[in-house]
Amino acid sequence: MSQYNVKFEVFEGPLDLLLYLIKKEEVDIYEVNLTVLASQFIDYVDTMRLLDLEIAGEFLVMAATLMLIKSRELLPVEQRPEQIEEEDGEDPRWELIRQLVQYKKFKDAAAQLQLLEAARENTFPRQPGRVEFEPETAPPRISASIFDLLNAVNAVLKRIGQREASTREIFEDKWSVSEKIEELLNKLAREPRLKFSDLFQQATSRPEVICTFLALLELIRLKQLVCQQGEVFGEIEIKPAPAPIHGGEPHDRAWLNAPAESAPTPTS
Amino acid sequence: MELKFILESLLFSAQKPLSLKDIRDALSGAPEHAEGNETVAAFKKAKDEELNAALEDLSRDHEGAARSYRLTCVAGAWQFVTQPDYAPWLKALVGVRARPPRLSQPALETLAIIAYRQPLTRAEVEQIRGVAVDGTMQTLTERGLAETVGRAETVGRPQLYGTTALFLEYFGLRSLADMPAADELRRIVVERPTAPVTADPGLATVAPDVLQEIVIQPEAKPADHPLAQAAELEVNPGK
Amino acid sequence: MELKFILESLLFSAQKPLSLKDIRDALSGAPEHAEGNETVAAFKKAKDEELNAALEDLSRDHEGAARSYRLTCVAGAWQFVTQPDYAPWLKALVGVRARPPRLSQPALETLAIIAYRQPLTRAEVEQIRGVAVDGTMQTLTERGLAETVGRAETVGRPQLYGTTALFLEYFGLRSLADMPAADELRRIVVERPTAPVTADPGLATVAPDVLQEIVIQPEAKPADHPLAQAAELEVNPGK
Repeated sequence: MSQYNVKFEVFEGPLDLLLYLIKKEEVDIYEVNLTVLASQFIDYVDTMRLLDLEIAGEFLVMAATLMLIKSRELLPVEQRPEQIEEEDGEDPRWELIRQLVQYKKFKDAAAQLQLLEAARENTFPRQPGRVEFEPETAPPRISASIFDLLNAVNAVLKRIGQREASTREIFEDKWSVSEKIEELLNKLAREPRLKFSDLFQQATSRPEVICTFLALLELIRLKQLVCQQGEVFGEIEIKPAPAPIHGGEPHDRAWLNAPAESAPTPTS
Repeated sequence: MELKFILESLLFSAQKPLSLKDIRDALSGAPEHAEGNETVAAFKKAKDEELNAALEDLSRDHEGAARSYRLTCVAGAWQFVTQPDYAPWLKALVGVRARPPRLSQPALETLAIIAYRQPLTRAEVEQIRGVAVDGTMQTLTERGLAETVGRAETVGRPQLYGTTALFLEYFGLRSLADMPAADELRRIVVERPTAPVTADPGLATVAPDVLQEIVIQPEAKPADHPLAQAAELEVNPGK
Repeated sequence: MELKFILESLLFSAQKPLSLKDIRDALSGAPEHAEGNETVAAFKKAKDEELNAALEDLSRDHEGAARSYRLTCVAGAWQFVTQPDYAPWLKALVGVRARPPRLSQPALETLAIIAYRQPLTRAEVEQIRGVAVDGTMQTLTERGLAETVGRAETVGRPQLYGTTALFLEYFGLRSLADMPAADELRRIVVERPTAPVTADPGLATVAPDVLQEIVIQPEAKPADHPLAQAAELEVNPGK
């Protein structure tokens, strides 16, 4: 029983069933023998009825129309009510064909849409990653920013030290920035390149680290030193800045407590 | 520097389909990023006709190159897409995209009728399909493929239905005019009816004269075809 | 179906540069999406030499076509990019990213504390800095430099903060252990208590209350020490 049910459900409506029957006959809609078509259709509806299947109203209406066409076709030619056209303004045969042709048109269009639907499913848009442009003045990505960070650390530590100094030991100011500047320049005179991490190797206390660091920052500020990072994750190297075209400011030299002629010379 | 290559670079880098407005905005905004560059400034105020011509030209270029991708225009917005043949690899690369379930046969038929004949009432759809369409109409409106677009000036002022912009997008159509014509149908119409066919002209399905025209001029050119005209209605261009 | 066009479609649709491995994965995964399709199966195990040859071929194709984009290979990964000439329009299209403002001194200090002491709570940061850090914490999380990495096993289960991968990138660090002078700084802090505190030096998770506690109870045993507990948290070992 369910087998038949499935079979009948395939048809979307009476027009669909008619198109199916026409297709089965392998004839054009315009060439179809309406009398035969009507018989086949009514047979189907009768089968449905016999199987006690629920028959949609549309099928019954169509069956009635087809019965009318069939009965008329069965009359001898001279007895057919040709004038029915003028009276009703409609010939049920052509009305049916018109409906079928129209329905077929949309069924075909639906099939086209289905193809488009499937194609669309398999069409992938180009969705490139966002194009990124480096801002005109890029935020420093290399050495400088790391100093910022370190500077911040030291600032914090210094503050803690001050906060706790009152309850603990007295802060012994053993190092000064200027001493460290001197030390740094001396080191650089011996070695043209210093590793950043080596600078703090010998430091024994927080104040010393801070002083060394501040000395480094000061020398960078005074353009005596440059820090370079060969690659993104590379070791930071410290080396003397290239000599200014017209020599250094005497004031700077004096401050550095170093004779002008022994000032670091550029090495590359 | 050719306009079409500028447009190509834009479309190539865009993360979404670009409308004419998007393109105009990029052209007018570019001089800001290239001060003193006269070439960039020259394209600042390209006219829509120039843009459209360049886009069509570009689209033909890529069609002709027959590579794995092409330039499409869907619902008025341009985008580079891959050819469907490469779907298996792209699915493997980017993962299967979530798509709503495919439309059922009744839904597709109903949608086709609405698309070609819009605006029309539900009763008119039912007359063409020969069955009630309550359920499918609801599905279509719920999925945003069809919508009410007004009321008919007839008894009861029934609601009129039309397709949405999503409809175009869903099927990858540029516009309603771009819908595939049911060519096969035209070939079927070979026999001239022995008697003139008439029908109640009140039925907005308008098919009777359509049928006549088809029958009388089976060689009618696609452009003259009533179907094509129907498709050009553009009753709802704003959507 | 030519291999180079398959590769082209992949590169065309990819959101990021594709390595040979990415491409191999897509080729081997594709048959799953095209059952019974022999063409798709045929490319399943394309050899690296074939892939490289096809990619080179493809690259030459596009070089020859001299369009607004080309195929490039950077660090072993392939990607379509637009020609630099078109930058002004692309900048106008995507809207050039506004330069993120440099980090303020409070933000840097907060970040430094998070970096050297992570994971830790906001309250702990505030204790170290001696001021409220709501605003700076928000700035740091919004800019993707810090993030919540779990919750502390203390009253109220406050959120713990840590630094992100972007933090490392921003400062050009390979890992947290690579932070400058980190050892010295850590040593200075933990050297304060008279009783030595042992903790995983890699974690640098000295809680601020630890400092205080150290001062008040210098004889605290290592095992009971909050620092040891904090070090065991390992809330975000993946980072």
